[in-house]
Amino acid sequence: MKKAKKAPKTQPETAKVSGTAASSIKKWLDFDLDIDSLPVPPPRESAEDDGGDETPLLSRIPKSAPRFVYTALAAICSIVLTATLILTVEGMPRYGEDQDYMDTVTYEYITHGMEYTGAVNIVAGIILEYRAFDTLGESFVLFCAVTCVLVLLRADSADSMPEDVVFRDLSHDAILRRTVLAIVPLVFMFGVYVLLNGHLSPGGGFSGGAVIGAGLVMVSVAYGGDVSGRIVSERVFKIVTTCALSFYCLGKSYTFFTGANGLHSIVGNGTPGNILSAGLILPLNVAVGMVVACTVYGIYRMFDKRSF
Amino acid sequence: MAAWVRFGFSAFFAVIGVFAFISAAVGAFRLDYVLSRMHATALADTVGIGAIAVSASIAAGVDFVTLKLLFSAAAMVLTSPVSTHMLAELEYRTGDELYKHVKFKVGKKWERLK
Amino acid sequence: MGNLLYNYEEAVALILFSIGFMTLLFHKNLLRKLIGMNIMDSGVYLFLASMGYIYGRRAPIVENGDVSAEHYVNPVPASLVLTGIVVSVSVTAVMLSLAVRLYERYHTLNLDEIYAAARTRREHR
Amino acid sequence: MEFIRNFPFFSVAVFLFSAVICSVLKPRAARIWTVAAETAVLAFSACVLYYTWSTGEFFRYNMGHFDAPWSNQLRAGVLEGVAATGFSLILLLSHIGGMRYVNADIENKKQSAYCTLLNLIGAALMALAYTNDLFTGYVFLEIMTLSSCGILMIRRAGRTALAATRYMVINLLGSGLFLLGTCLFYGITGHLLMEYIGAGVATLDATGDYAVPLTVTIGLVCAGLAIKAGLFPFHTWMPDTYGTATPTSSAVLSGIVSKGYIFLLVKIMYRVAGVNTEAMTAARHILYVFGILGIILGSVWAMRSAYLNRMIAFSSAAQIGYIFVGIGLGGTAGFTAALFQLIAHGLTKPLLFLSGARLAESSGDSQYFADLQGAAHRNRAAGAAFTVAALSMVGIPLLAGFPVKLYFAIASVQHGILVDAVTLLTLAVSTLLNALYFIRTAIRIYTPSVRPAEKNESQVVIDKKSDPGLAVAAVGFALAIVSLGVFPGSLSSLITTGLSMFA
Repeated sequence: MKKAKKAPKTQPETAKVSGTAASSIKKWLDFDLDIDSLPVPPPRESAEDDGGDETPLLSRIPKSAPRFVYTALAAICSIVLTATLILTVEGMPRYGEDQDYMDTVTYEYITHGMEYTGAVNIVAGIILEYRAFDTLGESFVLFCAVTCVLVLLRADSADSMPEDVVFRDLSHDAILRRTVLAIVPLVFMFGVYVLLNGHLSPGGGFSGGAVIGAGLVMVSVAYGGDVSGRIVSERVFKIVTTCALSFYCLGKSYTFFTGANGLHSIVGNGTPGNILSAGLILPLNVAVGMVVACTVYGIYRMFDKRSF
Repeated sequence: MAAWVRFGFSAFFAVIGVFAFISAAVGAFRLDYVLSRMHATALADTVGIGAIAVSASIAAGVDFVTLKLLFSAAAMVLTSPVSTHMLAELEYRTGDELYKHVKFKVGKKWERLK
Repeated sequence: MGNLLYNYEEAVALILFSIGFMTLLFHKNLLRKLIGMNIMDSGVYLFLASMGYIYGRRAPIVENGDVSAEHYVNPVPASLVLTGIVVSVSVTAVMLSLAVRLYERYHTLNLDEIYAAARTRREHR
Repeated sequence: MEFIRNFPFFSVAVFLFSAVICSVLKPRAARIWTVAAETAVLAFSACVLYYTWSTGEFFRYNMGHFDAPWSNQLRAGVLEGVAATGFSLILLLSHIGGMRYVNADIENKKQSAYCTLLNLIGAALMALAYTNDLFTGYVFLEIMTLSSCGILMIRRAGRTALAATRYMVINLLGSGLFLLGTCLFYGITGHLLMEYIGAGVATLDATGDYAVPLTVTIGLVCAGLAIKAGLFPFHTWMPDTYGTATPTSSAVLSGIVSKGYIFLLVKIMYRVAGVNTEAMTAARHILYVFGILGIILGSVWAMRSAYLNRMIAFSSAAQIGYIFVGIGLGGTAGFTAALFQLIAHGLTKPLLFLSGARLAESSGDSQYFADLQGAAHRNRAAGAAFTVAALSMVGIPLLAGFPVKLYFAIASVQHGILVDAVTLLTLAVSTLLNALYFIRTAIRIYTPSVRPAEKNESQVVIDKKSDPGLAVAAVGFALAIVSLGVFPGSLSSLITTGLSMFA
C-alpha cells in the first residue's frame, strides 16, 4: 500500500531549532523527518556561511569571548615558547668556541673544498657543489613565488583590472631622474661584479641577481614602466626564466647523475683563483643571477602596474 | 701622542653619529605626523652613517677596507635623501590631513587652517 | 644561567624569534603579521649565523692557499642562511600580493573586519 | 650500480623540469605534459617499490660526486616506495578527475600556471618521500607550502584570497618552528643528514648532556609538522581552504599535501630522534591526546555543518587525528595503522571532493544539503562514487576504512588498559559520528527530491554533461579503495617490512 503522500514541502522554511535532540533523532530515525530540521545550527544568516575561525560549536558564545579566549591562549603559548627558547640557549654549546663536530664535516669542507670544487669561496663551493640539491630547490622556491604573484596580481584583461586602483606615476620627478641616472650604471656594474665573482669573493647568484633586479626597479621607477619594459619585456622575462632554470636543472642533474653512478663528468675545475674556474659554479651563478633579477623585477612590475 | 689625537677625532665623529641615531629614534616616537617623523629619521641615514664611517676610517687608518666603507657611506648619503624625498612627495600627494598639521603666519601669529 | 652570558648572541636571536612569534599572533592587521613573520625569520638566521662563529677565525674564503681548518669559521651555517633568506623573500612576496588582493576586495587589512565582511557577504564558493 | 637506483632522483627531476616547461606551454599542452609527467613518476615509484621489496633492503643515492655526510642524499626503501607510489597515484587521479573544473574555474591564461604549481607539489612530495637530509626537507617543505597556497588562490571567485591568507599564516608558523628545530639539531649534533643526526642524538641521549636542547628540538619539530598537517587545535583553516578551492586543489591539498608533512614527521621520528627515546615518547603522547580530541571534535563539527564541502573538510580534520593517534600509540602496530590510514584516507578524501563537486554541480551548483536532495538520481556515477567513498570513511567492511579501524584496535590492545579503553571508545564514537553524517548525506542524495517546480516535467533531470576525466578518476579511486578493503594484508605487510628497514 503506497505510503500516504507526504504534503510536498514548499521551500523548506528555515529550520527552527527543535528543543530536545532526542525527539529530532527519533523523528530522523522514523525517516519521515525532513532532514533539514535536524538541530543544524540556527538559520542560515548567522552561522551558516560561518567561514570565520569560529567553528559552529562556538557560535553560540557571545562574540567577545573567542577574542578573549584567543588572546589568552596566544599569550600563554608565546610565554611558554620564550621560556623554553631561553632555556635551550642556556643549554646550547658555548658561542664562539670550537665545537667538537668541527673536525668531521667542516674539516672536509675547508681542507678539500677548494681542491674538489675549485671555488675559493668555500660557502659557494658548499652551496653549488656539495649541497647543490638544496640550492636547486631554492631557485624553485623563488620560481614558485613568482608564479603565485603572477597568478594573483596579473590583471591584463580589462574586466579583471580592479576599477578603484589608481596608478601613481612618480617617474617625471627631476631629482629622482638625475640621481638614478648617476647611480644605475654603478649598481649594474656592482651587480655584475658580485655575480661573476661568486666563487672567488662573497656574493654569488642570489645576491648579484638581487642587486641587478634592484637596478632594474630603479630604472622602472625613475623613467616609467615603458622604458624598463623595453629592457625586460614579458617575452624576455619568460625566455630568461625558462632557459636559466632549465639550464640549472639539467646542468645539476648531469652532475648528480654522473656523481651518483661514478661516471667521469666532463666539467673540469680549472685553476682556483681566476674567473673561469670552479667548474659549473660560474655558469650556474650567472643563470641563478638572471632568474633572481627577472623575478625581483617581475614581482615589482606586478605590484606597480599589475601587468607587464 | 698621535694615537691620542686619532682617538680623539674618531671618538668625536662617533659621538656625532650616535647622537644623530638617538635623536632619530626619539623623533620617530615622539612626533605624530608622518612628515615630521620622516624629517627626523632622514637625519639618521645621512649624518649618522656618514659620521660613524668617518670615525671608523680614522680609527682604522686608510686602506682598501676603509675606502670601501667611505664609498658605501657616500652612496648612502647620496641616495637616502632622494628616497625620503619620494616618500614625502607620495604622502603630500595622497595624504588628506596635511592641513591639520600646517600652520600659517598671519601677521604676527601662527594660525592653523580651519 | 652561566651559559647565557656566553651565548648572548644566540639568546638575542631567539628573543627576536619570539618577538616575531608574538607579533604574528597578536596583531590583527595583515601587514603587521607579515612584519612579525619577517622578524621571526631574521631571528632564526641570526641564530644560525651566530652558531657557526668561532673566535679569532676568518671568513671561509681561502687566502693564498691556506686550507687548514683552524683559520676559518664554520661555513655550513652560512650556506644554510643563504638558502633560508631566499625562502623568506619569496614568502613575503606572496603574502604581500595576498594583502593587495584582500584590500581590493574588502577595503581593509584588519583580519577581524575581513572575516565579518566575508560573513555578511555570505560568499562561499 | 643498477640504473633503477636513479629513479628516486629522476622522479624529482622530471617534476622540476616539467614545472619549468609548463610555465611557457599553452594550457592544453601544459595539461598533457603534466599528466605525462605524473604517469612517468608513478611508474618510477612503482619500480622503486618493486625493486626494494624484491631485494629486501634500502639503497642510498648520493647527489653529486661526494660521499655521505658531505653531500645531499636520497634514500629509498619499501616504505618510501609505498609513500611515493601512493602520492603520485593520488596526484594523477585527482588531476584527471578535476580537469573539467580546472577549465571552468580558472581563467585561460592561468591554466598553465596551475599545471606548473601541480608539478612543483609533485616534486616537493617526491623529495619529502625520499630525502635523507633535514635541510632539504625544509626547502621542499617550503616549495610545498607556497605551491599549495598557489593552487588554492588561483581560483578567482569567492574568498580564496582570505582562505589562502589564513592557510599561509598558520603554515608559516609551522615551518618557522620546523626551521628552528632543524637549526637546533645542527647546533647540537653538527650534522644535517638524518642518520648522522640520529647517531649524534643517540650518544647525547646516552651521555645525557644537551638534554634540554634535545627535548626542545624534538618538541619544536613535532609541533611544527603537526601544525602544518592540521592537527586538532590548528585545523581551523581546513573548512575555508578545502571549501573554496577547485575540486582538484582540495583533493590534492587534503589527500596528499598534509600527508607529506606527516610522512616527514614519521621519518624524523624513526631516523633522527629514535622512536623510543624518552623525549620522543612524551611528544608522541601529546600528539596522541590531540589526535583523540581532533577525532571527536572534528566529527562533531562535521555533523553540524550544513554545507557539503565544509562537512568533508571537517571530516578530514578528524581523519588526520586518526593518523596522530596511530603515531601516539607507537610500536610497529601503531605506525602500521597510522601509515595505512595515511594511504587509505589519501584515496577516499579526493574521491569525496571530486564526486561532491559533481553532485553539487548537477543540483543547481549549490553545496547546501537542502538542494543536494536527490542529486544521485540526477548523476548516477557521481552518486555511486560518493557513496563508496562515504561508506569507506565510515568503515564498512570490504572498503579501505574497515582495515584501518581493525589495525587501530590491534595497536591499542598492546597498551595498558587505560589507553586501550580510551582508544577503543574513541574509535567507536567516531565511527558512530561518521556514520551519522556520512550516511545521512548518502541517504540525502538518494532520496528523490519532490520539488514543486519540477512536478510537471519528468521526475528527475538527468545531468547530461559527460565528464570522462571524473569517470576515470572515480573508477581508479574506487578500485583502489575496494582492493585495499579486500586485501589489506598486502599493504600492511609492505608497510611493516618498510618500517623494519626504516630506521
